Amino acid sequence: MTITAQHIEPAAVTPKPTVASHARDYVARIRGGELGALPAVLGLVVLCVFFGVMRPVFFSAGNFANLFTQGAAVAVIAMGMVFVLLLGEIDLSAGFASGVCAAVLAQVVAVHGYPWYVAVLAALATGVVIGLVLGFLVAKVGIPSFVVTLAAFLAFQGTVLLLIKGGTNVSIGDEVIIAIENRNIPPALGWLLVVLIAGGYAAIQLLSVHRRTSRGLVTEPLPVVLARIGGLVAILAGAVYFLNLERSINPALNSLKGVPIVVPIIAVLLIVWTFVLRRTAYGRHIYAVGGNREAARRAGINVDKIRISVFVICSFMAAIGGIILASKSRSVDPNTGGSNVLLYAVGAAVIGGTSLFGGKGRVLDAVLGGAVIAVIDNGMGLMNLSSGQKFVFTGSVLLLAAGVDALSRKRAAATGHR
Amino acid sequence: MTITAQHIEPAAVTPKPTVASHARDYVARIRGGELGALPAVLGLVVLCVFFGVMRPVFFSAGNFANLFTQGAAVAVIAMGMVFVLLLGEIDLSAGFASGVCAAVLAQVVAVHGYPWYVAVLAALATGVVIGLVLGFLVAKVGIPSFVVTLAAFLAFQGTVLLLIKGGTNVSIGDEVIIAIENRNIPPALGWLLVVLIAGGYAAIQLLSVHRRTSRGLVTEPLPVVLARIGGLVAILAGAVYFLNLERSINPALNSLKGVPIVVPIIAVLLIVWTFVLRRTAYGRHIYAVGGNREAARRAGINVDKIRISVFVICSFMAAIGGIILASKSRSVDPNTGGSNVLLYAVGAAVIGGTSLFGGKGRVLDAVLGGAVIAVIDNGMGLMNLSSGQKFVFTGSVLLLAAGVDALSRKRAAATGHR
Amino acid sequence: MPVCPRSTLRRCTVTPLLEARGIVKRFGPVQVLQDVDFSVPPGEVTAVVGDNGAGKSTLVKCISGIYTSDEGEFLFEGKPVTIHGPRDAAALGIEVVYQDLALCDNLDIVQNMFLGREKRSGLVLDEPTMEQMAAETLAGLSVRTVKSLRQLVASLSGGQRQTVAIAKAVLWNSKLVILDEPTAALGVAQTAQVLELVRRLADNGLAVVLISHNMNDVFAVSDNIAALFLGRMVAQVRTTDVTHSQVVELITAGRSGNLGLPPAENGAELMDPTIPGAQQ
Amino acid sequence: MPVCPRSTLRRCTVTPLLEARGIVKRFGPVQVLQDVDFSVPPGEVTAVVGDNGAGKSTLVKCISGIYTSDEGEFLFEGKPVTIHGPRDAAALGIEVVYQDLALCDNLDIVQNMFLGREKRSGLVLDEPTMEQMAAETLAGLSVRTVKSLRQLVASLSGGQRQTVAIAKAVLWNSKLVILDEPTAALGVAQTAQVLELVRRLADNGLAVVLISHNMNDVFAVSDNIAALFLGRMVAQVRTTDVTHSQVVELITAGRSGNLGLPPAENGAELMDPTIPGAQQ
Amino acid sequence: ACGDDSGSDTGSGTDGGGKTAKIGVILPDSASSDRWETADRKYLEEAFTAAGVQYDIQNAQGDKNTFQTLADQMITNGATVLMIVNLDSGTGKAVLDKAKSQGVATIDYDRLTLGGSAEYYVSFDNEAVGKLQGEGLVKCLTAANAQKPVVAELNGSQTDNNATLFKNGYDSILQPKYDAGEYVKGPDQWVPDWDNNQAGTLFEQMLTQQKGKIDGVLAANDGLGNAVISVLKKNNLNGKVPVTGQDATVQGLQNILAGDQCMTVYKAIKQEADAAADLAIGLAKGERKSTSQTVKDPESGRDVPSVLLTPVAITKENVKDVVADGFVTKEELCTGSFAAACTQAGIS
Ligand SMILES: Nc1ncnc2c1ncn2[C@@H]1O[C@H](COP(=O)(O)OP(=O)(O)OP(=O)(O)O)[C@@H](O)[C@H]1O
Ligand SMILES: Nc1ncnc2c1ncn2[C@@H]1O[C@H](COP(=O)(O)OP(=O)(O)OP(=O)(O)O)[C@@H](O)[C@H]1O
Ligand SMILES: [Mg+2]
Ligand SMILES: [Mg+2]
Repeated sequence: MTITAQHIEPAAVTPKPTVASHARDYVARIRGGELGALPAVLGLVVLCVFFGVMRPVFFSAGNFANLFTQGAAVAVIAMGMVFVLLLGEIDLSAGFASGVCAAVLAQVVAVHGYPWYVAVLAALATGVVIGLVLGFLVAKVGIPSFVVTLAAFLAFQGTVLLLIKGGTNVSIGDEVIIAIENRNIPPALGWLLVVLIAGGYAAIQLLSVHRRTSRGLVTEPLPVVLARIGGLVAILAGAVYFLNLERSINPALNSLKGVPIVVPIIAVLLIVWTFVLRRTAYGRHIYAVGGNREAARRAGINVDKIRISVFVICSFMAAIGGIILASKSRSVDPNTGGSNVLLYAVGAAVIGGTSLFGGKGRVLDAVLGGAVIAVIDNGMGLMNLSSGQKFVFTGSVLLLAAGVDALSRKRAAATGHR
Repeated sequence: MTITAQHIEPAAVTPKPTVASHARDYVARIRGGELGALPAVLGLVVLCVFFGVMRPVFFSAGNFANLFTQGAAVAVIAMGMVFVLLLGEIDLSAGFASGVCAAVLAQVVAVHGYPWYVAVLAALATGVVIGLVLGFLVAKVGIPSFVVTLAAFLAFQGTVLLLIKGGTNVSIGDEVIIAIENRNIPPALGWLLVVLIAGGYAAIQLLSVHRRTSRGLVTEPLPVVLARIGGLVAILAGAVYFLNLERSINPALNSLKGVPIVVPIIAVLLIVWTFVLRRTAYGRHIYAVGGNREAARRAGINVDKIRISVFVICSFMAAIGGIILASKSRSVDPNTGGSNVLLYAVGAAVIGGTSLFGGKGRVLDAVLGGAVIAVIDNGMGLMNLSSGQKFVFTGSVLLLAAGVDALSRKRAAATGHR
Repeated sequence: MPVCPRSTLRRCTVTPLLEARGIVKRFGPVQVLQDVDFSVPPGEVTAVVGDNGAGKSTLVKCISGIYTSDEGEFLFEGKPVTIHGPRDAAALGIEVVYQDLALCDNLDIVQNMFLGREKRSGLVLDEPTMEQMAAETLAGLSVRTVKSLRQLVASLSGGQRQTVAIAKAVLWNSKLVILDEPTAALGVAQTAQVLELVRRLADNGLAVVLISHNMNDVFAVSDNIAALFLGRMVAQVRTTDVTHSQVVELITAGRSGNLGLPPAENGAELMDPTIPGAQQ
Repeated sequence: MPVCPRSTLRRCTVTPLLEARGIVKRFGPVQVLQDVDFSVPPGEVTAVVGDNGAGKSTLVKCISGIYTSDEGEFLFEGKPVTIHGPRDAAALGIEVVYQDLALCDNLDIVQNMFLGREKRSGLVLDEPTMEQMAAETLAGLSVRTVKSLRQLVASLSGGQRQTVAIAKAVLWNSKLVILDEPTAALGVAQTAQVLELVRRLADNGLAVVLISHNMNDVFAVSDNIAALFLGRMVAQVRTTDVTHSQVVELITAGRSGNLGLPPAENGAELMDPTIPGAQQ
Repeated sequence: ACGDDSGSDTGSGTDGGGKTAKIGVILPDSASSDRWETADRKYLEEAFTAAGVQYDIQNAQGDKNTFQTLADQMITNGATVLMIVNLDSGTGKAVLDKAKSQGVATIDYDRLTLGGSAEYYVSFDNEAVGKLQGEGLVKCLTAANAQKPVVAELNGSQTDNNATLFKNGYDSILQPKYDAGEYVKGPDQWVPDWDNNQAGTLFEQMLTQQKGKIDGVLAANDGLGNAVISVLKKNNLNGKVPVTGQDATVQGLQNILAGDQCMTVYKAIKQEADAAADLAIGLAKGERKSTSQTVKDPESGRDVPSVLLTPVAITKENVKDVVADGFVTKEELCTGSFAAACTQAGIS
């Protein structure tokens, strides 16, 4: 029984918005500071133009494909990191967790010679177990996540060293694992994927409009929805077209074209996690716990379970990241997942717009931020700079990209928005 | 005019507490979860006992002195980090900022041959400038501190490389700078310091009791205050006595006794910053901004200025840390301030009890947390473990120390406290 | 059959829906609730009154499991229950509007209203249904200034926030609804609507606990009144048996002797007018 | 001499301490304040009334510089001023108790009360003086359940928090005190004390702005009443010239034609009873 | 515009699929040793410039990911010859294979990529380096007339395969002595990331643990050696406990001149760089030069055409050779208090 069912008044709906009113509202929102992904995309465009002008080769098909394979691992780990950050927690160990999982992979596939799927499963399982332990320590024992994962950061570093005896490195020969980062899908399959993804998106969008309209709820005007679908199709088709170009320097020797296998993997992960965050009760609860843990608790949400689960997701994604790293370098060594991987992953999420204080962020942020970092890394590699200059330059460019974002968001604060 | 001056009622004072009621309250508070520094101290004791049992040499006078010189740099950087953390910000660049300052020091004193005080001033000034830039970018431009300092982390890494041309090691020969970590103060001076610090503390405490009593305000019972003073005297005297023991391996060859010079430096920094945080309006405002930035703004606090200032303090302390690092290894190299320095510094602050979300923390936390980390590092160095084992072990011990803290604080949450 | 905590309760023979016995709550050295007995009959509005800091909200939080009480026990429908958290309370059919509201600022109105009990179709959230239900409930509470149900609650006015919190609590099938100062931030029309809602809930057989500082509201809707004074329950009486001024006396002095109520169990001590000052 | 915004104001010849002219405030596409005129005479209590979400708190925040208004201007003591933030407001002598209180939960009562204006002796904070002054002020506001002035405000009850916020605002030498629903969470005695304080402040020559949903309080202490309706200022009248029901009508319908008040400038549109529903 | 210091940046206009000869070089890091940035880069640049080929020298800063990105980018940028100092064989192999598949010629510089496909391998023998260190320490201990000396070992980063090779080298000298009871094996630890600061702490703890009874230290390079010497100085033991090193850095040589360090290993990097540059320039011009030596890849069994150079042990007596070689200059070395020692050591 809904107590209030008695006094139903006409549902509180706004007048049906038109395309014009929608556009007006959109401009007002932009001017009011609700920018969404705009600044990150803008920063990305600026960076691309900059590098493209400095080094025309930046815009070659080969380099475009490189961008994906170079940025894949960080983007995947960053996607998992978003979940942890959404709760206002942090996982410093994600980098080396990917190292541990990669080491397990290497042990199983290279040292013990099991087939690749056993190894992949073992690596993923390792990730889940790591996440469970971290989550338990944070949620149940109550140690701050920074300390738990700092300890794990150290411990995992050691674990990799112990797993890969004495600090040699283990080569991975398995063709399937190597393919992830080093092979491409046939051009035709690439086009099929475009059709599938774009079609699915269009179906979901149109269905939702239909369901809302039939209930008399406010919907976006149809042309706006169609425009959005069109935009997605254009981006996907453009990317696939570009990736399907021949990019071998020496085509006679070795033809190289098609979408790198890792791209559809990232796309699937992005879609799945976006779905989980935006369309399931579990995702809603993550936002709630991140926004106001006490309110979530009072609403009957099992806060501990949510907290543990995000660490599991993060470590699971780290495991996938580890597999990608192993695939990329065809080997695993004690430094896999080390050095900048962690900071880049957190940085990717934060640059994309995820808050370190919880409650705000999207999986797409991680991918966009990961793209920013990949472009900087990639472009920087095209310049002839000394290490020192390169570090300084990378830092400055990163700052610049974030500055664009910050300055455009500053209006938001001025107008009372967050 | 105080509007309410008209209806003065007898000030709302609690009945004068006695020693017994005080003790009762203390026990109730402890059981209710207000533990203060207790868990960190407890963790420290447990660690010391553990290492002392495993390696009896851990308790030698020489090792005791080592603890101070080994942990000094991290503790100093952590002290500065506390200020940044108090605002809920983070400074990932503090480690390499100390490297940059150390490189400046090395340039000025070793390469250009200026006297030590010029070099030290230059290093400190560099720290201040770094802090100003970081603070400006965070507070005025509005880029999240994680991103700003991640960019700075990269840029400073490059700056060190550029300053120390291409990655050589610059030896530091200046005796004054080397003395900081490598020489001791005469035993008599050590005792004088004990008298000065204990005397000052006693004077301030008793004066405060006197002033409050004379106004009819609640005070702690005198015996409690005296006990606290006595406790401090005992700790100081014990430490100085121990450090004044002969600890040379070959006393005939080379007498080695007295408090290492870096210890009074840390003591002074600890006292000054504690004073600033607890006894000045500026310190109060830091807590206010960290606790509720909007409330602080509405109370008329210049939030931007506070935010910039903490970055200045943090980088300034990083500069001191850099000087200590340079003094310790008598040289500066591109890795100075790198590897674990940053994570250890943040970890020290957090282990001590400083919150990453702002508003909660003390400078003493940094020193206690720094001590925990120094003890782990020191004790671990006495064990003959492989790198892998050592990493794993360090991580586990860190977790254990934090676990003691967390479990004892868990009661607090259960009883409704924070 | 439960013991009758206050002999003056008329309907004592009816099993109270919720009964609290000897509840004690301490925060470290501070004792906030001392030996509180309290009973909530079904189908009635029980008002809890008391001065600022008397312990009303603490009592509510003990009932809903936000705090665990240090001593004492709760009976729900005559059976002893232990409530370890809000989820246990919700499982028993207890809904609470807290004084400090506890909304997630980063979620919108609909998301907040259905938090923890989202409607789904299959795995997926059923947004249209939730939005429709939310709109209906809010319309019934005279909220007319909310621009959009998809507005973040962070941008709502004080009264709008409060309405959302109330709407959230009454959306569900519950047996006991506790409202901690629900009308504090509400306008005239909205207050009237909420009081009407409270009355209607009780008339539908639910037990309602209403905390309020507004004596007019208390007398307008409540069936019986429980008065807290410095953490002690000094009286629980039928509303019709007392006057405004007697209740105010109970709130401010802990007793109202002329009514013929026996002094509270610890009345002698509590009545000492110097105690409040000394306890400050 | 300022223009007299509403011809019905008796004391119009006195320069208002604060005058707002044509204030407009938008949040993105949402217009919350539309062309608001408002004047606050010194030595009087000006009540601001309006439905939930009418824009009262937004108006206050525009005055105190929390928000910058998109259009319009403020005159203070007859001179145009721009207020860029709370510090500017404080410098002019404006003190505000916000509806959402804005206390630092990690600081104790005394620290909160003196936040931003700490008493010092030399460099050092003068804690004893502050503690004493805080104790005196709180005692004057009938707060008797606070255990210690060194308690963190996080652990205070709703009413105690509100009292701290009020005490904080009246500690200082100011010319204008704005209180946004100051008595919402207060008990009977505390409410009476605060109303008395409000009256005394005005009698001491200060200008006081009081926002309240409680008509009894409004009529008890205010000298004139300003009514907001859906972001428009529909009337500012002398309290003695209107009745309860007229004010309630102003709040809920935007006009009260039988009083003889001219309809608000945009009254024709505002009075359309279908608009509120349509604007939801 | 971006502060190019290589002066060889004309390639950006002519990136049409490797028609212009262009050589890409990836150095491993700048933390483990000074040599990459101070010596190798300099000598390679000199050689390439002299030959008039385009080049691009980058440093991976110890990061595998960066390493691969750099390789990708060099190939994209049109390099026809790729010369790498691998961080590990796995990444190295990945890079070499990818380059080969694109028709880019490759050289293993300093470190052999196991199972790799490089055209040439140019290096010093790392185990030989270790051996020199071991022999040097033995010589110094003998000179100090130490009886049953306790020897502490401070190895490089356990994650660096070269550190393992060095260790193999010096352990092959020291282990027999331990086994024979001539020497006593003291603490033996790895230094994470070759970090000098951590090395200092580690050695201080070794000294504490041994209650000061350490008579010789095998430090894997000059940086670690200097960290050890710092601790020794604090305890006034410097000069009394022999310490080894590697790389002949200014700091190491100064420590040798001061008598605090017993020896270092000088790898005539110029020779190595010149040899490698020569091969690379040849490849870039389409010639395949022949080498006198080969090294057998233990993994694939392939005989890799190689140029192997011999390291030299440097003690106080032959410091002057390093200066004469132009590896360090007198100005760098003989600053301040070292001027006298320089003269004494015959450096003019
Ligand atoms: N976590 C806590 N720690 C210490 N004291 C607390 C804590 N929470 C509440 N108190 C104290 O307990 C007393 C009762 O608080 P409570 O919130 O129950 O009062 P209340 O009756 O709801 O008052 P109000 O009418 O102002 O809302 C107050 O004096 C308050 O200061
Ligand atoms: N930051 C914001 N973004 C969007 N809308 C806002 C924002 N702040 C306030 N509003 C809207 O402005 C309107 C006025 O809010 P305001 O807080 O001024 O109301 P109020 O008159 O104080 O109401 P109450 O009596 O409930 O406190 C409300 O409808 C609210 O939803
Ligand atoms: Mg309450
Ligand atoms: Mg309001």
